Amino acid sequence: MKKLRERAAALLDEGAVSLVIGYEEGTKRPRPLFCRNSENAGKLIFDSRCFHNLAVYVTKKELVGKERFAVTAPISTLRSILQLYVENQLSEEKLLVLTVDLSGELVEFVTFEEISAYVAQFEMKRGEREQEMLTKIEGMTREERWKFWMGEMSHCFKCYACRSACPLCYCTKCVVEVNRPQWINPWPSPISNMEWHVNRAMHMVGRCTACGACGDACPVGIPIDLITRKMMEDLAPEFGFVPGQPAKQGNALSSWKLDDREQFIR
Amino acid sequence: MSEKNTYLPYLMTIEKVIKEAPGVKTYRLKFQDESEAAVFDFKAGQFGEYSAFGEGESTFCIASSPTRRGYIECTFRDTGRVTSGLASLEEGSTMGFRGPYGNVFPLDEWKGKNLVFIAGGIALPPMRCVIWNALDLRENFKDITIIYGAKSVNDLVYKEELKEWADRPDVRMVTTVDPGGQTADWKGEIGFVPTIVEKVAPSAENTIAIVCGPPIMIKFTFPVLEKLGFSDNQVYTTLENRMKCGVGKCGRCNVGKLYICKDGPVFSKEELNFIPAEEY
Amino acid sequence: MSNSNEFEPKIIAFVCNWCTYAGADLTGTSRLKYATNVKIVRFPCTGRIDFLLLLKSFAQGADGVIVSGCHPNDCHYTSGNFHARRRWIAFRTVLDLMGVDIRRIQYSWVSAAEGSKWADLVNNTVADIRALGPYTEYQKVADYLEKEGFDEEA
Amino acid sequence: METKYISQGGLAQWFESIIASGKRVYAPVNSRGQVDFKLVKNLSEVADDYIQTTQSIKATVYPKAEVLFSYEKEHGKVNLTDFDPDTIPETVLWRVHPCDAAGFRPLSAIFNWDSADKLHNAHLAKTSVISFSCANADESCFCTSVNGSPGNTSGSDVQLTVLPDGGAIAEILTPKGEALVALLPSVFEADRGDKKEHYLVDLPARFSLTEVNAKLNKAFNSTVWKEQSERCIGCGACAFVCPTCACFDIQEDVHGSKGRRIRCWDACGFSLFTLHTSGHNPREHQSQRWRQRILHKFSYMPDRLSVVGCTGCGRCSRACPVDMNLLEHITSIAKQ
Repeated sequence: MKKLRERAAALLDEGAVSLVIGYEEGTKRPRPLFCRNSENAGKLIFDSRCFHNLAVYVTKKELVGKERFAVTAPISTLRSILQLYVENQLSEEKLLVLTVDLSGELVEFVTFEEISAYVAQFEMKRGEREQEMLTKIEGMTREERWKFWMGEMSHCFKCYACRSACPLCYCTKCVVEVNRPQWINPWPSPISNMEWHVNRAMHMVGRCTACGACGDACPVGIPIDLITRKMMEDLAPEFGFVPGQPAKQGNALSSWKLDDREQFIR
Repeated sequence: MSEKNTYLPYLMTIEKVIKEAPGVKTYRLKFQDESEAAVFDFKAGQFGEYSAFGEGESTFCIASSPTRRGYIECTFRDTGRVTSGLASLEEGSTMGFRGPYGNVFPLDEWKGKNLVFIAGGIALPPMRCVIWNALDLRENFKDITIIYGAKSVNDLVYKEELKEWADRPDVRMVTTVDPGGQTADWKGEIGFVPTIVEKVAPSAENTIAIVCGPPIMIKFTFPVLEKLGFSDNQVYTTLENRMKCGVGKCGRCNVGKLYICKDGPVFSKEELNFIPAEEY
Repeated sequence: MSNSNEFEPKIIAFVCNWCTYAGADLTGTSRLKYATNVKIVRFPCTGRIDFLLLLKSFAQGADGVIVSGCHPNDCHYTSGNFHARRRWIAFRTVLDLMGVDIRRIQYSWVSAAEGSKWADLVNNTVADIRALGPYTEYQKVADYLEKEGFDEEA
Repeated sequence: METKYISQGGLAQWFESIIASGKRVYAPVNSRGQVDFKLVKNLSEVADDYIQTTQSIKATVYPKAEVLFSYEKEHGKVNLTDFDPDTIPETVLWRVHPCDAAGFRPLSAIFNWDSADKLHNAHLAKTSVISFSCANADESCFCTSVNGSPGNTSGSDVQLTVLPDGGAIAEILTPKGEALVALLPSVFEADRGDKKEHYLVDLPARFSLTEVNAKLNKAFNSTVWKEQSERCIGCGACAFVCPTCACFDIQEDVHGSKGRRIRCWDACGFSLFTLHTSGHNPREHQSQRWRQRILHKFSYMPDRLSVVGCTGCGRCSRACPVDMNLLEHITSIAKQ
């Protein structure tokens, strides 16, 4: 942590970057911090409690400005950054990525290739909570799943915290805000809520890195992250991508293979 | 409980459709319920919420003069879901109207003064209401000047009325189009509205300037008027922020401590000094 | 005419202009008789059929949906149906996870020459949906708003 | 106003008589790891071990989505069907916190400051509030800083202060409260002289409202908005859990020739909230939207409507995914 603070301060002092996005102690748990001068760098922390996906900020132009900036990134953030890079949302010249590895060493990534190599060491695994909930859902009959999700969806009040917290939801105008035609009713109701979440999941196919930010952000506790996670798990073998690693040859739904397999088309 | 439901619109019949410019139409609307028409009253500067049933509501000013009774007119450009829904309606069909909302141009206070109306593009409609109102009470005012500009000749709205105003001996009418927007036979001015204002505006003495246009035009015209000697209480404008309810509840048009829908849409430049310019 | 008490499935078919629509046309011109439960919506290509339309159909009262277009390699636009196939694979996965009854969506490839395949597809789908019964599970949640503010647990 | 004593057993009987009267009763229920107001039939369903519900009770008087009127088109003509207040059932809210009940006043101020809002008022007329004063609070609570208190009775029809014996001091505050008591008057015993303030949580004020208001009057161009809002991700969680946020959208629900005009919750934090059709957006940046939220609640509303747009319930701070802590931000403005 000391090294991270020193390095961040030095980067800011040298003018190598104009901003370091990291974590500070919050009122309940660590929260995002925007360091624009070396004084603030002393507030930086980086530990296992830091799980906000800071990649959500790196595409916000009004925040990061035109100059080079740095971001401290735990593994989930690294995965999102890679995906954003693949989607041409980031450039190596503008973004410096820092992390602290398992041995406590500060690691600085200059190229996305380096991040890619680093991330490849970590296998995508279900956490305890995901394992427990997904096992439960996988054990349900279809009718039970419908009831379960409709129950959950009835709590959604469309605050779109899931969308706002997701680094890959960077569209400036979302499909729910398109009104010609109005695809999804803008007011909350179980069906339109489900349509929204199905839609989000579809837009995330092959892109979601299962960071869990959406589910964590949901103020009414809907485990929406499970939808995109399960999609990722189920579709990775179908479409031949590695969960958590960006597709090399285009995103899942903007590419296809002659021999994509299915058993349901008559 | 016999409280009135603010959100329930009057039903109106589209009596007449006038095509003004590409995508711009004027509708003359009549109340379907005579008893509603009898008690309906408004003043120059007020606006309403117009419904296309099936699409929603949109906010525009009442473009006709309160001196012409029995109907109201609105002019709008087909740009979004509601306006395109409205644009697809035909003469004789039904639409909704809620209003009148907002404050008014203080025509009474302007008695005995010169008036200069400055409008740009689709912002002539809110001005048209007060122009006709002033012309119908012509004896109350001294010189009346109208300066109106649009992107191109094609984009000028109320073409018939522009001609009518130009032909009146008691009105000085100046029309302009942006450079490049003129046609071969264009006889008016060529140039952006602020530039033309600087060129043709009357003396500031005993004169009220009423400015209406896109935010960018307003922001460039104000300094010109200041340069010409207009003080802040001699300049009026009408603003339009995004609105949903029109009655100060939905929170959209709130700028500083004011609601455009309740404290406006008409503001003197003096009043505008108290609200942050970046938020309208 | 069927018995008025018997359930008549409402089915919406989203088909591509170049193959299936022409195929359905051929069914008609070939005077092949088939079930009348299907309302056809014609699209330029299966790649152009937004997945939300399928859900909208259920919300508006459809009991089943048919999606059909050109066989692989026959797409008028070369790869529209390959894109669509991927999307369907993904869509089925997410719908199944949500507990939507995916048996009610029948995908198919029907070429312009397959008039009899279209008749079979419709007849079979109608029979399947008839066996499944009306999709009230979905329809009854679709018309919300009669309820008040708070969520009332079923 | 009248003060009575009601025993633990009496409370249960009274609750049953309210249910038996056929009114809808909403009370906090613990399910899926969250406590929120739900329709209840039995006292045993009601949660009592929590500091704050996730959502406020505002949805009872200002539903998330509500039909303003409906219409049917026929041969170019339109028939309107007005909202009917008689369709709203009598509703009792049980175990409401004082900060939640206090939200009714600012909410009504917004809906009625100019023209009366028929829908909101209809809901309000049919809703009775039985509040429970607070014996506990957490670090997000700050009602005492915004003219409230753990025993504040604003917005309540009856307020109960639970005593160690399980009974409660019952303050019967309004005619609606009297009507609820009249359902089972026998369980309301004479006041025993218990001192309410002994049973309230001690919550010192964290900032002075007048000081904040004065600072905010000059703060429009301050850099504080940009600094505070940097981590804000622009969702509507704070607005939707807030007991006083009332910004709404009006939308259309169309099915063929029939349609309904619907009012639904909206939030000033959304980037497209103020977007004009022309593409011009008066509040383009998150910092402007954060400023709007704070100024509206703590400056514009007090000045225009004589109410504060905050009851200190702390829900926004608890719900925020990125720890935009309102109390922290307001105190830092007060200290500037």
